[in-house]
Amino acid sequence: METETVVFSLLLLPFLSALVTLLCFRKLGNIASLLSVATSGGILVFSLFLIFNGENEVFSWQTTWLRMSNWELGFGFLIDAPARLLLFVVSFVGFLIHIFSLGYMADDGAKARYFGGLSVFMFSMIGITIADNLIMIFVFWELVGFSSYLLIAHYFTTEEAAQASKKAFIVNRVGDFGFLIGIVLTYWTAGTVNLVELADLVDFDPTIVSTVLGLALACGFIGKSAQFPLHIWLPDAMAGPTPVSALIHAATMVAAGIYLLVRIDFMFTEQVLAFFGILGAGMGLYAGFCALVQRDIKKILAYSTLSQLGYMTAAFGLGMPGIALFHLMTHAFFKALMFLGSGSVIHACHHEQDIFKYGGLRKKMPVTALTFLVGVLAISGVNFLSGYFSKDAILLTAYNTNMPIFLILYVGAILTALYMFRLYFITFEGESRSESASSAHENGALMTGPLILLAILSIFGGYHSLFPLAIVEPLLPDIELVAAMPNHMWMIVLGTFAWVVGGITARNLYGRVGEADPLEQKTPVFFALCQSKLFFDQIYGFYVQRIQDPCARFFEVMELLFISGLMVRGSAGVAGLLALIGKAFYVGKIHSYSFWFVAGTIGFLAYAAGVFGN
Amino acid sequence: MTTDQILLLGSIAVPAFVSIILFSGLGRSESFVKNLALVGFGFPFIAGIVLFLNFDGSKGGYCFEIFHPRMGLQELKITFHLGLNGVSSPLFAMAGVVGLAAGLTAIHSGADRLRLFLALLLTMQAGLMGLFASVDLFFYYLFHEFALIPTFIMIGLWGGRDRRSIALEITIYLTLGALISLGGLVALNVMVDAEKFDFPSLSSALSQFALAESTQFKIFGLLLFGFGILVALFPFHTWAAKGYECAPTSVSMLHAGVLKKFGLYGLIQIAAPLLPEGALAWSPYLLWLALGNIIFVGAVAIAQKNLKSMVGYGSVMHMGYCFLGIAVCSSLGAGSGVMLMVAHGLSVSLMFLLSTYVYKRSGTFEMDEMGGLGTKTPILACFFVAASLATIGLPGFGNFWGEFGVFLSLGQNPDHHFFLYLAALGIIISAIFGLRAVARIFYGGSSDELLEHEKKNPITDLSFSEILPAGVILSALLFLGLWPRGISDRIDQEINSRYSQLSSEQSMSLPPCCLLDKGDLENNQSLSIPLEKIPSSKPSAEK
Amino acid sequence: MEAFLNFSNSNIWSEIWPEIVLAVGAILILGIDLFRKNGSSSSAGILAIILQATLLVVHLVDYLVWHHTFDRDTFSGMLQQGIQGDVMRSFFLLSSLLVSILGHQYLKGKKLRAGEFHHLTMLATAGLMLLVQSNHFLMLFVALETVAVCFYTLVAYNRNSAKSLEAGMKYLIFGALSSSMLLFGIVLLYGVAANPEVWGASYDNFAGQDPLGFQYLGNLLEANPDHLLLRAGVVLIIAGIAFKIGAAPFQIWVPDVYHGSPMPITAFLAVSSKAAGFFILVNLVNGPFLGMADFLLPLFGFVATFTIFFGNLAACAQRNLKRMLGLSGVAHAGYLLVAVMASMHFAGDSDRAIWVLFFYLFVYLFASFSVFGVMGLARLEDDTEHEFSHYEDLAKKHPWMGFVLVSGIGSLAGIPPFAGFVAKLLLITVAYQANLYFSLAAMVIGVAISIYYYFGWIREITFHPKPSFSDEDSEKTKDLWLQVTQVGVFRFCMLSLAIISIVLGLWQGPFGDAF
Amino acid sequence: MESITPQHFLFLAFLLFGVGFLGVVLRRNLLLVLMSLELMLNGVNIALVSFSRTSLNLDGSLFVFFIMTVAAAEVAVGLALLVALYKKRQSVFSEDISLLKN
Amino acid sequence: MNIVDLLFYFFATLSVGGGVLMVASRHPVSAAMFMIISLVSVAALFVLLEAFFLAILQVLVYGGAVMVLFLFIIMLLDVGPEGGKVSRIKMLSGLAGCLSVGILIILLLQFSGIGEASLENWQPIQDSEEVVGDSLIFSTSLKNFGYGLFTKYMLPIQVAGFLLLAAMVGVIVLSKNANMEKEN
Repeated sequence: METETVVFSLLLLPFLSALVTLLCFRKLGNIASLLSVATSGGILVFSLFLIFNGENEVFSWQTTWLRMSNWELGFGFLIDAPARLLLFVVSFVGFLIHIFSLGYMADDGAKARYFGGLSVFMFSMIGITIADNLIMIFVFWELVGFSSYLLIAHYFTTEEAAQASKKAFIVNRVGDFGFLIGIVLTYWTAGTVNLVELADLVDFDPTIVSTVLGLALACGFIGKSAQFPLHIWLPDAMAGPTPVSALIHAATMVAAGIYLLVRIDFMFTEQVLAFFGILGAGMGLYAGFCALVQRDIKKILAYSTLSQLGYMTAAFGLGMPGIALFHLMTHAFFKALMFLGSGSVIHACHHEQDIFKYGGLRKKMPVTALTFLVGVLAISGVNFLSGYFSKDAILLTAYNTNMPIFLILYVGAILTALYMFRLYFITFEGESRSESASSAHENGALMTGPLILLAILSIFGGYHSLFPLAIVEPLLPDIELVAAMPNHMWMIVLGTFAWVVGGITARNLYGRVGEADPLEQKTPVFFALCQSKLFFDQIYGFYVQRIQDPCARFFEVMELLFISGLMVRGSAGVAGLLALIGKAFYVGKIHSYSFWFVAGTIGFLAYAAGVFGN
Repeated sequence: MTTDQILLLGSIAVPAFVSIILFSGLGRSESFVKNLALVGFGFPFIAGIVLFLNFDGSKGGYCFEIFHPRMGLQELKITFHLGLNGVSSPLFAMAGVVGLAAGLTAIHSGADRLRLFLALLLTMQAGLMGLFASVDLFFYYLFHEFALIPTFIMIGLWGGRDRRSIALEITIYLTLGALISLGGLVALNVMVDAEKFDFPSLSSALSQFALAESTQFKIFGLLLFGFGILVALFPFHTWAAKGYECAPTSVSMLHAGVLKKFGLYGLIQIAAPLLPEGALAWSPYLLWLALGNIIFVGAVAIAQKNLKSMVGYGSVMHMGYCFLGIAVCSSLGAGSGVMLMVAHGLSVSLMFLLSTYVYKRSGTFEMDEMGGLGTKTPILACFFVAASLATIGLPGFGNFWGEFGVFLSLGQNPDHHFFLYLAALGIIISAIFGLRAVARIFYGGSSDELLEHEKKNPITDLSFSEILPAGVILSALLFLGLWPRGISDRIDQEINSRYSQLSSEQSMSLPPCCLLDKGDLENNQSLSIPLEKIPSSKPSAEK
Repeated sequence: MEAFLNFSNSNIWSEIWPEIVLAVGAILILGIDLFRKNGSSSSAGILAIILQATLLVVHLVDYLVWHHTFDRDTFSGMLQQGIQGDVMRSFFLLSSLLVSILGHQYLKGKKLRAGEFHHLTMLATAGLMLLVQSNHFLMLFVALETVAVCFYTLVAYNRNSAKSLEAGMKYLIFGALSSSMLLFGIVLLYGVAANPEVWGASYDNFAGQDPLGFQYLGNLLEANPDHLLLRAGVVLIIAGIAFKIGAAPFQIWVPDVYHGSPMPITAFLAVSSKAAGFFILVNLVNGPFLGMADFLLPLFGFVATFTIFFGNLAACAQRNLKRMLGLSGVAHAGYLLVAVMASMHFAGDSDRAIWVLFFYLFVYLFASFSVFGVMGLARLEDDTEHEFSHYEDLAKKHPWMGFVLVSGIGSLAGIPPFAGFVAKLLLITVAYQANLYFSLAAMVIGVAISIYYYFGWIREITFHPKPSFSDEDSEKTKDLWLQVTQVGVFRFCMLSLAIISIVLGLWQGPFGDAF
Repeated sequence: MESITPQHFLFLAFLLFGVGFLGVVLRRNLLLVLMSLELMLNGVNIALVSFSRTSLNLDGSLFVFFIMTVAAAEVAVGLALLVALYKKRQSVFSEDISLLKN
Repeated sequence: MNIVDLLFYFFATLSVGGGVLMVASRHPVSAAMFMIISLVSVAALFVLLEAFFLAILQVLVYGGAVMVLFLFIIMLLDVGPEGGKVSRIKMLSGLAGCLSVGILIILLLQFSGIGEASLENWQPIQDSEEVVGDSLIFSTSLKNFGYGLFTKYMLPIQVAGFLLLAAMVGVIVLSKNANMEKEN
């Protein structure tokens, strides 16, 4: 098989699936869901073919998509090492989540729309992965945003989902605004947006890159990966179905921001990288505090995602893109696992999402509880689980290169353990605190199967040598760098200390809780501060309600008053007034009319006499 | 005469002829009228598509030319000259597509005095096809007027609230615009000593005796403001939203979608290439005005609560991008402007069509009185979401390429970067009002008013006759979005030759990669000259 | 005696045969009318129509087929004849034919005597024809006054109506006032021309010249463009003509007189009288006054601008349609003045602008007669009080009337398919060529304003007055309109006017390349 | 005629013309307005005759002949109109004859 | 100052004075009388200018025909003096009229001072001279007058005939009894 045929099939398969679903199976949800799952299976097959067929070589293929004046845009593919990694993550996790969705969405009324949306997502995500130029990435970037919009709005009859979907799209657009400008500036400074050519060009003339350019390009990443200050959309996006959260808002799409950074890492100057370091570390800490006080199981996971994305960003900022990708991969496993676990819980508890309404689920849902615990341990960095390797690599790098960032990240690590164990204890331990929790029971194999698979990956995913070389190739250089760093032992101690402290504190605090949050009772001020999320939602609300909408109304008033009013109506009014004056001359009396003749004659004669200066 | 020429002439003559038949009152039965009208709208559609596909731009210039020197005022060197070139053929096809959709909508609209309505609409269609097919500038203007005047009558007869006063206001406003642009065209006619009053003759005459810069400045100014009023350039845009809100759907579709492109077409195809120095001199002012369209009108669109006026303001807002494309005075900007014109014509007419569908179901255009329609009318919701996203420039729809190209062209000149930053804000603004509308109409729960309305009028999803026009337009939009080369190659060929004068002045700011051979990059060791020393005058076009 | 013979030989009466036929015909009609004491006077009308139609055809054949196109002086310099004069002659013949047709319809409705009406119309037309050919101020004055005296009576022809009489009175007083101004102007020119030395004008070769003839005065003015007395004479003459064409500030009489006159006479005034005024003006400014072009242009510019704005703005506020048409006619006079200015600018190649003026006048003729013709069909209590509301939904009730009326209004407004658009286009072109940018701008704004009232009228005619969903009681209002279906000739004429308006808009034929 | 120059006559003509104009403007009685118009024409006549005399050119004098004819005709029509109007309106004052107005 | 000058000033004063009084007089009959005075003095001025034929015509046409016609009509209509009290508005408009016409007259008079006429002596009339070409020589004799009218001004004189015809027809139209027409 020709490689480009495979690539095209890979790209078009989900697109066609979505199209067919839209056109034919709108009312036939079951067929649509099966089609979609089959599609994701197909994607997995094609992806694996691509990963293993290429003999670790870079595959690229190109055709002209658009030619306008001196701007020529290629439609092309670039399948190199990072692309293979992401392709694996996307297709594998995607496949599992498709299967999970079969169970989770079994009795949903709009299955066709849901699975169609998933197919659109797969299409655009694969597009980002294999695109070979920035404009193409931007195209799929926007399409990913669109599918995210579509899936968040799945339960569009609820006000929450309607608002959340809108918010997600618009906030992403704000990021894209910068990204777009970045692309335009890149084009006019470098003359190309093709990644390979760009890399060569930067290599040849490093003065092309500049801080401003880097920051502009980074805007796209900030929006999509929900980094400060555009992080507000992600928690709200949890209004969508849980598998969607797992796939899009945890494992793949938000990680695409990191992937973008990795793809264009040659475009960033030292300053930009430093900025990323601080940005990521801050995000890790901030999201940790926010997660600590959430009651909604999905929101906790969402903030945890934010925090882990912060780690990846920090890793990238510290100059270790491989490590960032590594964490991306492991995070995809355990975060998808936990989201799916939470989905399983939610599904079992009749869409109850408040963790304080759960309790004691371990006995009722043993598989879910166990796999969830694996996820918790992995993310907390328990030794020799997948999260341990990637996270400790980040911490070690920070420890050796940048102490302040390390300190922030380390506090974040303790917090991670704390809130993850909090989630586990409140949900699965103790007594059932509500009707729905007490009547919960384990879900079917369609849902537990992916959980188990992901749990296994979460345990062993950190051993990069277990993976085929074709997948983990991009990680190796940086992993070797980290392996060569000093202070390994010290880091093991510190890491262990972090998760142990977090776990024990959580056990003490949350081991036996009622309907109320014990932290709120003990330190109300701290709790309130965390709950406020540093007032970002309020600031955005304030912006929309007090700045944007009044501004729009102000412009509308200006339009009515000055343009439509003063300019148009005003000139019409002046004309009307003059018309009335003109009309008023017609009084019908001969002697008043004769004044016109006198005046005219005087005027003419005066003109002849040169009174007007001719 | 070849088949293609017959198609070209027929696309004007058939609707005109059908409209005369309808005016004259032949044939009583309603089905006869409807079928005849369908023929009248179908022929331009087919002609548009066929000619679009048959168009061969490799020779450059005009194809399918029909020339008749004795028709027209000899005195003013006016001749009857039809033909299509790379810029007009996509627009011509677009006019056919939108015309068919508008025609289908009108045929099924159930308006009273349907015969008259269809006759007027067909007159408009004939004018629109003629407009883009004219090579002669006078006939270009004349056809525009043929399309414009039925608009006033149709707004006056079948419009919504305040139709009489709005019809009057629009008429005066647009007549002023048309007169000013006529003044500009006359100035061109008088000042240029050309053999004929069409673009090729004018440009060959100008290439020998160029006009003085001050003259160019004046004439371009006349054309700019005349056309600007017709295209709703800020601050002359107030008629647009008001008029579209009031006009019957098919009229809004044809006017906002196609007729409004008249002015932009004139600026891109005629004014800027013929008066390059004038265009350059006006460019700074035009940039600001276009920004006014994008930011100011965009903000006004956010504040709208009425769906149709929101769509109206939105369409005005997007016109700003086309103006930006013109203002940058480069072939990239102009070409992207044309692409955006085509896509915008399709998307905005789709939006008007869909908002009327919404109105039919909800009985109101007030967005606060809707909500939750998505569960009741999923197909409509699907179309509406697609149309909104197309309007706000989502990739996959044609609008994206146009907008992106305009942004790209703004990046070319560092002086324009400021405008790039502000203009790009438009993608956020349009997302805000577009998605807000979707959320208000289709998401959430139904409002009390809607429930009340539903009791009397049960809400049904789109019927086949409603899907058909929307589907035609949407598929055209998708075609543009997925395969932009389909039109960009034609536009590019034509625009590049037209804008050669303008772009030669700007080759200085070409990016380094365009100045380098790709081969040099690969073995960059052999390249010893520093970048700065590469002569900047090396043209980029010779690829 | 020899000199007498010389003079007599130069008086080739056959050169003015159309005028003679008209005058003799007028007397004939009067005579027939005298002998038919109480019979219906329609025979006079029919005779007049046939006579004028025949005359028009013969005249057209005469100058189009036999090509008397060279310019020649006749009647010892009283007249100058040529192609332009011939075109204007056919213009006046056509116009008076249409007045007779309209008048025929009108007089039957009003039960007024027809003989005198047609007599006066034909005399006035003969006078107008001589007027535009005159090459001598005395001839000009006498012809002008003949026309004026005919018009005084015609305006007041409906003597049962106080309004008509009042209009006649106003027209008479202002007409006399303006003609005395014109006269004074002529006298001042004569005074200087007859004896330049006395008045300090430099011209030596004046012996044997005719001091009232255009040629001599042209030379004199060219030699003395700064002479104050001459300037005073020129502006007074222009003031007198400005009255005729209704140019500001001598426009004030227009709406009142239009308002009170019988409908056919309103049309006659609007078309023929104005056209004659313009033709004289063009003749003067391109003949004797050409030397003063630099002096006159600013004055004309001001007058044109003022006229355009006054006419259009005042027309906006009118509810009475006859008054509105009068004021819009004022505005048209302003546009035409721009053409006159353009013709002065071309100095030497003024024909272009003059032909544009002709075309405009012809278009104006067709349009005005369409409008006034249909208006004359309204069966109102008081036929001077036409209001917008009387025209509600006319197009639906009587499609052909609506069509004729809309084509007329459209042509006046300058909407494309109609000839008015081409006329305005040509006007804009010549104005641009003559660099009259300021007047051009005024014209454009004026046209835009004029859309307000023209379109307002069209709106009444075509747009259904009530919202389409509640159309009851449209039959309640009484139909004001005569059923003129049986009057085939009238309907035919009206429809052909409308069709000519459209055809001229699309194909200008000889006008397109005649110049 | 030694010290009387053509200017004197012109001066007189202007005065008469002006006085006539004054009558047209001031008087409300239409009869008097008509008379004033005659006065204006008389002013013109004086100027004409004096011009004719100073230049020894007969055209001016002939012109006077025509002016008189026209004046007589105008007066005849004007008075007939006035009488007809008087029958309708019972007045010859201009403020009473103002049906035609806005 | 010789007698001719004196006569000129006398008649000039009389004609202008008559005019002013005519305009100012309240009763139409007295106005007509003043008018006659003015017209006759104009005739006298014609005599001074040696245009005897025109002087006679002036008296016949104006004094004889026109003014008699006026008087007839005044009597027929029995028009009284202009009505009643002078309101403030009338005063104001009268004042404005006087003012504006005053300006007009002043402006006009300015023109009469133009050129500094160089004519010292009035050229004598040469009655005997033959008519040559298009230019007619000023003459006191009727012969030249008639000659001019019937050669050069043949066409205008015919037109003037039609003008009188039109006026006649007009007067007939306007003064016919309205009711009679109705019967027809």
